[in-house]
Amino acid sequence: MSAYEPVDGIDISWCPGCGNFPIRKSIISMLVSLGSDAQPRVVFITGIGQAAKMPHFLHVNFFNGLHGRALAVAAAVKMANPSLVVIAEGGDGDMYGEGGNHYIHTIRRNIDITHIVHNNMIYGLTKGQASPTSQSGMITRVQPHGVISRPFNPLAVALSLGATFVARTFSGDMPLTESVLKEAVNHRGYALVDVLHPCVSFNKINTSSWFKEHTYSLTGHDTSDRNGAWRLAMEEERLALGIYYREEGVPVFSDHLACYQSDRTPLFERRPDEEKLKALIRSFV
Amino acid sequence: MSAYEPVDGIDISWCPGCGNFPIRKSIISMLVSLGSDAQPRVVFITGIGQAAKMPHFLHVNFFNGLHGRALAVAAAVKMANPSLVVIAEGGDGDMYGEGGNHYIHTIRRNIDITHIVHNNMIYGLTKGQASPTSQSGMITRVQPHGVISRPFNPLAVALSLGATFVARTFSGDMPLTESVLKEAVNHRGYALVDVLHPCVSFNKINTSSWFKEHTYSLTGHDTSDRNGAWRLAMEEERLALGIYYREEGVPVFSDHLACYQSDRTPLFERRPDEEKLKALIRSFV
Amino acid sequence: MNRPYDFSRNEDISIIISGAAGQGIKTAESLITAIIKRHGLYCFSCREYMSRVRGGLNSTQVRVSADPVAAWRDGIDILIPLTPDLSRLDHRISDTTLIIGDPSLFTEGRTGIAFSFDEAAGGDGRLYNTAASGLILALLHIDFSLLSESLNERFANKSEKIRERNLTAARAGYEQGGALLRDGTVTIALEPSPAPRSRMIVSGTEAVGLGALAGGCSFISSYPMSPGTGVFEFLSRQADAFPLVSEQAEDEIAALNMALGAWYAGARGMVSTSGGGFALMGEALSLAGVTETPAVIHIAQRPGPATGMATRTEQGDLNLALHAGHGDVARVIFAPGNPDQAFRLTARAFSLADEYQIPVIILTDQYLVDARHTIPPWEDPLAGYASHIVETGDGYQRYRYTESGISPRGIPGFGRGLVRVDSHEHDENGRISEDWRTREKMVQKRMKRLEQLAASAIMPSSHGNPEAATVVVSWGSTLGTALEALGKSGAEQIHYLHFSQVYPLNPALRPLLQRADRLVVAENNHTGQFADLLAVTFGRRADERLLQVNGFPFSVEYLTSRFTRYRRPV
Amino acid sequence: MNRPYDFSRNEDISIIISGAAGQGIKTAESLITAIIKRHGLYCFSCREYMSRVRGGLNSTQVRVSADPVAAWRDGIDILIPLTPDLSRLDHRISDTTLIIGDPSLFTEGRTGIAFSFDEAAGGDGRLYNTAASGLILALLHIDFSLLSESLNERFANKSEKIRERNLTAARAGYEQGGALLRDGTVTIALEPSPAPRSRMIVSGTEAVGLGALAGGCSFISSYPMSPGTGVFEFLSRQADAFPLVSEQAEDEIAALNMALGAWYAGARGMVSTSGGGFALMGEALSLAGVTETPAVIHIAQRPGPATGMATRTEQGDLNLALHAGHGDVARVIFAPGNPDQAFRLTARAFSLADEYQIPVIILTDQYLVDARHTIPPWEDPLAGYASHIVETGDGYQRYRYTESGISPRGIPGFGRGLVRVDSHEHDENGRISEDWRTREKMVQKRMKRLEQLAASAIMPSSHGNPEAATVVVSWGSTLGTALEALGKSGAEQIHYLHFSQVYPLNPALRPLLQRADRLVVAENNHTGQFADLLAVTFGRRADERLLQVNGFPFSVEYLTSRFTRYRRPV
Ligand SMILES: Cc1ncc(C[n+]2csc(CCOP(=O)(O)OP(=O)(O)O)c2C)c(N)n1
Ligand SMILES: Cc1ncc(C[n+]2csc(CCOP(=O)(O)OP(=O)(O)O)c2C)c(N)n1
Ligand code: SF4
Ligand code: SF4
Ligand SMILES: [Mg+2]
Ligand SMILES: [Mg+2]
Repeated sequence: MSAYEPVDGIDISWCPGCGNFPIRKSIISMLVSLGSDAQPRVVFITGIGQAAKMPHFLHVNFFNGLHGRALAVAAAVKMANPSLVVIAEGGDGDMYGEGGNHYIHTIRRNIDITHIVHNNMIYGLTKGQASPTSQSGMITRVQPHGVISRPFNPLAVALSLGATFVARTFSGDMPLTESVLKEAVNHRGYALVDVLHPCVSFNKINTSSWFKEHTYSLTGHDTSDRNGAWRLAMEEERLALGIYYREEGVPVFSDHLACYQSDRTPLFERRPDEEKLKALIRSFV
Repeated sequence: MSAYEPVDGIDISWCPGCGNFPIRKSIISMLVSLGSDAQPRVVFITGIGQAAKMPHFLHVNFFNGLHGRALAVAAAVKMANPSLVVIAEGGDGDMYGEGGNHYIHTIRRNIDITHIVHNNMIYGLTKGQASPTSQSGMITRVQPHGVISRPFNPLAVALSLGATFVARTFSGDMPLTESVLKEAVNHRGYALVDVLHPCVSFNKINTSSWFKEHTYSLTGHDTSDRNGAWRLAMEEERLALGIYYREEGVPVFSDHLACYQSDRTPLFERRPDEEKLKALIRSFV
Repeated sequence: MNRPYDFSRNEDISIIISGAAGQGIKTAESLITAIIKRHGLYCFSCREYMSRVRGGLNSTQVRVSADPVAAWRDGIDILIPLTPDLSRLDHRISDTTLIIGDPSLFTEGRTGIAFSFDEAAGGDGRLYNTAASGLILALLHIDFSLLSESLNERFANKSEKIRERNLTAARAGYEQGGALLRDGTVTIALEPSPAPRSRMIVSGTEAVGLGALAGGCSFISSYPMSPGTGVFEFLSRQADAFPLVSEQAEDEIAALNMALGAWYAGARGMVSTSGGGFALMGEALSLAGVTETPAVIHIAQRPGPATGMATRTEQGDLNLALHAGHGDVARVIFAPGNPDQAFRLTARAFSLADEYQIPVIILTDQYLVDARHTIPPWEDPLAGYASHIVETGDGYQRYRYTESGISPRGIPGFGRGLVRVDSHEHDENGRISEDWRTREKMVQKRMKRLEQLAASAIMPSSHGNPEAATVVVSWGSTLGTALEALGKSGAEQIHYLHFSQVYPLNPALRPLLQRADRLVVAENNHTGQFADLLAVTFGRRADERLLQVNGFPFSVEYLTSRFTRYRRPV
Repeated sequence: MNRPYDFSRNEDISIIISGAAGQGIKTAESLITAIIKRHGLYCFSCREYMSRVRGGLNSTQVRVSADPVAAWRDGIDILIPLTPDLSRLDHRISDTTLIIGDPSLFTEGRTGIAFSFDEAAGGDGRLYNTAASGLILALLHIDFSLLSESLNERFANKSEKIRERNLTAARAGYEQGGALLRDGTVTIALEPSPAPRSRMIVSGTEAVGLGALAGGCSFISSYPMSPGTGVFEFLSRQADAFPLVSEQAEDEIAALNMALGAWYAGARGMVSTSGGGFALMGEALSLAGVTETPAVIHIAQRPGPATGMATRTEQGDLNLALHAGHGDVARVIFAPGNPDQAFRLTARAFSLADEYQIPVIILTDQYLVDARHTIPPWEDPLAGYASHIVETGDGYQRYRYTESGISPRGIPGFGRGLVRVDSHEHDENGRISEDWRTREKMVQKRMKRLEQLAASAIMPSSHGNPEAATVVVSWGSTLGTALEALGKSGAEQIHYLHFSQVYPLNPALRPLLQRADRLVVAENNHTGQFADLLAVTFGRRADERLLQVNGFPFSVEYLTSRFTRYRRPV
């Protein structure tokens, strides 16, 4: 058992057969690849939902906050201490619904975090209402006449906002998920990994076999072609799996922050500068 | 003076020389094109900001609500009474910043409203902080070391989410603005018109002449080509003006609503059905 | 033969079915309560469950009686554990509790009757609940035909095979139950009567939903949040039969802003949420205040702060409901005590909101929304319905000064006038104003209606002895439990007041409180929020606060033991 | 010759400069107050302005005195209207007001001295303010060299031409002012002294910002909202000199969630907003509560509801600050009375937040943040600084039960332990818990610290006669005005208490309030929110509430006239 798995017997509260289990395994494998030395620096920031419970089932630092708000917290954690490995994780409702505004603006910041979204196209924890990625026409308890809105397209939006790492995987394809997650966590900059997965309890349309039939793995795709990536993201018949787009070497948020220009020490190790403060006060005399 | 202009002397509180004045004229011309018969059915829903004060300077129905929330109100107004002509209007901070989540989800609804965003790339009313569309590096009172985030790309996002009418104009080009607004208000479905305009008081970079130098009018562009439109929207050097994309005939939100399937009467003219209610209550016995 | 379990002198039987999420406890609850009622007995049921979709340990209580029963009991007479796990129930099991299930549970002095759900269900885990239902109904002397009919109805759309398997499991349970009665192991003697048969079984959720329809609700926008989601789901299902738009908002902020937009356009909008969702609606509530736009807000409370306990109960959001929003906002807060009040007050919420142009909040909680009561059906549900929208003429002024502070409310598209609604301080025309005299007048105008609202506020219902030295006060979902405890502790020494309207409070209340030698306030929160409200309104501080914050409602046992102490003079 | 205006017996001169937004009134204010202080007089200044960038009618008050002065006066001694429009000032002009400006204003019994700003400014509208500054400083007998030095400093980076034109306009104004003194039209006799020269001139905004730095603030995330934006701008400007991250959030919800993230990672985060922005932060405040994460929240109040009056003042958000968030959240609320308190309390807010792991709210208002006071500089600003973060070891438990309820706070990346922070009800390890006993213990744990916080709460400052039958209470920005009114109305009959900490309240207060024969609470809101808090906390209801909601602060005149009535026995 790896350092990233809880030692005490943890009762994982997901439904048997849920796609969250293989995602968890893939995440552990990603974490193991960071080495156990990294452990004290690895921080999960999550919202609320089935997906967002993930860090409770790992052996990691975590801040399990509010539904929809993980990205705001994650961004600040990274700003306050750029040496942390920050992973924001949650469901499609969490991240693209309640958290939609943070989604679009966190991408704009190009903050160096890994963003894992469990996309089961449904609200799981609240028992089966439409999520932003639910397909039009889907019948749910709140949409008994079918979902009206068009599904949210997280990848196309991320590409539109200049994201430098945009990927999609499927929980059932663990080797792909693992490898994409590892690339994402090593990417310097905001990295989106949208992980499709079945919700066996509530999503009776997008089942495991539906995903198998409606996805394909990217091969020979030029990951430096943003427009090509966008066209892929806009495909509706079948969803491509893999890395859609990546761009290395773009400065990240903390590269621009004045307080880190000459000194990379995290904020918690610093004290206010007494002399400067006194001088500032004196400037009001 | 048209029916859409206030009869009493209104003190327009914008700064002299502001781009909001020509936008107002273009809007009046758009309204006039609807005919004065339409007036009681025309409703402006706005947020807070300089742009959002617009309906106070017109002779129209309005709901001038909260900063960032106009789209949510507008969507509901249209749902409650599809026979109204609903125009949501506000600034770039209002609509893309505080209101970002409503922006992305209102587009998904394809609700039949016209969305006019005054994009001056700055927060005007609060005296000059960065807006989501401010250019990177811009110095402001809150960003004394320059804006870090990449600018928000409203058009590319709208296109990514399947918007059926996406346009951009410039306040200084009134003929274009008028014609685009008229097309937008006649479009059946969600229509975005992002109107670039100078803020003479706070945006010293994106001035009127900057806009003239950095924009060009679209000619010969195929407005049915979503991908082409997206590529245009992603251009950074110069901003194209005109209609980027349009698609007619896509069902709008209210087409799907059960309560309007056999009866288009607005909700305010309907009464709960007593017999059905009694039957429903009896079903619990 | 097993030890005899004699429940023949019980006024009611408290049956608990427990098991993991996904084992269909809720289905069993709705199945058997409907049948018990058809048989001619009253029942009350309520669930307590974990925030997960599968696994864990949940339970439902079904109290059955020949008389109306409407409260949560800690005590368990018959416990039916579908999984052999009593960890979350241990403190409620006593030596009179009959456990029917896996014999491995009969330890630590616990006794019971061995029963294999697996066997009865033919090895099919999905049928344990049906077998349990058969067992319970047999013990209650209910004819099997009632059960088989119900099952056939429920599974009408399913395959023959599914129907059959359910019937078989039900019969297996039923037969074992019957055997226990016949051999005298268990004795139960509840006399059925015709009265319950013409009653409804209704949950708090359904009552709020039906009340909304009776109030003319034509618009609901919400964001799912337990335990408020049920009302949203209920109304969404009615969107074809009634003129009703239901829309899942992208977040709670949008939800309330949408509801305001709907009212502005002449519809009657509502939102349903819980405390955490409502915490995001404060600014929009404030908007309703300044724009004088009506709104109906259902808050089904759960324990906070933040995510807290998503599926548990508490009355901890009263202060938030009272003070949410910045600036002064007139509002009304109802807190129904049971499904009947929930129906009436929700309907009334729409009338009041419309008439006074204010937000009206309905404060329930998980306990109330999930509990199911046996109550008479509502006759003439639209009796209170009226609309106050006016047709506008030229020169219409949305905020015209009037005696009452309430200006006639027009809507766009109905009449020749323009309807200008504004979130800034504004003049009578709805134009932004920075004139300080206008400001003062407008604040007065908006707040003046509170006087009228207070003067006509619903008085608390009064029980026990109106002369008693001890006055016990409670509000909202605590009603049934407090009433039962009152009966059990001897009502002579207590004057009990139940508040179903918690704000504003009627000034006529003052003498009622003032005359108390001992004022006790019982509520499901940590600080005594309603006790505080009484103190600030009437200057009378509670002498004692009965508080509880463990995620459960008050039990009849707890309140009875407390009330019993008030037999002693103050 | 004009009518003689003799101000020689005035203790202070109240000068008002009025004009349209964009005419540089604020610049004139900061220019002349700095010079007046350098000259050796005290001053107090404050603006009132419309919510627009250009046009409209704004004004700034500069009170000048040989003694410290710290309050808003309605009365105007000298009025300098840069535009001939007095519409918004008419009620403040009396027959002793000297108007210097366009003679068209000398109607309706008003008199004054004709002065053409346009002429003095050489026809350049941007220089009216400089000309007015020259005029005012001349009337105050201040040497022109102080003005020319200041102008040269201010325009050091501008072209020679700009500097010259400013100096010319200043001189033109100065000479006319001097002439009025020389020919005896105006008499002013304020004696300068050295004391003011070593003082600072600081606004509430600057004081909060400096206090934040003294409290070790290393992170600010906010969304612009008047009048809270100033602090955000102030701290953003310090982000290179101090270890400080400043980020404009996409909305207020993000702002507070970011601040919590920053504290979680070991920084000291703050947000600055107004009531409407704070109304969106309730859920995040609740998150701070359940996760025991510190936070510092500055709310600069303005009149609500909703957009209300964006640039005006009110004390209407106390109730919201007290009750925001769902569930029980321990918090502290400071309400500084002036910039000096604003500095000290903001610094203290960071220490308290860190030590007690709670959100601390600083409640100011437009009046306080915009007002500029002449006060001694703060020595030893970091004296109160301490950090309570611990290095974690293996098996670290974020929520370990302790006597005080406060667990040692670790942060990720400092020590070998893991820091698990959770928004659900949780156990000592930060794991989700649905155990009801854990729930009860955790609620106790989180709320217990309120006792300690109350016991150590800052007592109100006490003024006037501690034996007086009338006790007058006020809080926050009303301090200076109340003190001046107290002095003017005769302090013998009043015991005045000013609260700079409004929550929790120190239990030691009870006798102070109880002994009052007449308890008067003065506050800038509609209902008397602090009076309510006193009633609910101590059971002592105010006998009289002095309230005002017109967008202006209390004036010295108003409070003086009210206080004067308390000379009569109760
Ligand atoms: C402010 C707020 N609104 C609503 C909720 C209720 N809620 C909890 S989880 C959830 C949605 C879960 O869906 P998703 O994010 O897709 O996660 P999943 O369970 O499907 O993994 C909602 C609406 C909440 N906790 N907080
Ligand atoms: C909830 C809330 N947050 C902040 C504000 C303050 N505010 C008013 S207008 C505005 C931004 C204005 O910028 P923009 O929307 O671009 O409009 P402009 O003035 O540039 O036309 C802000 C932040 C507010 N009114 N409400
Ligand atoms: S509800 Fe769906 S997503 Fe949640 S654990 Fe169960 S199967 Fe997985
Ligand atoms: S501040 Fe800018 S946007 Fe606002 S009115 Fe003035 S010039 Fe126009
Ligand atoms: Mg989901
Ligand atoms: Mg703008």
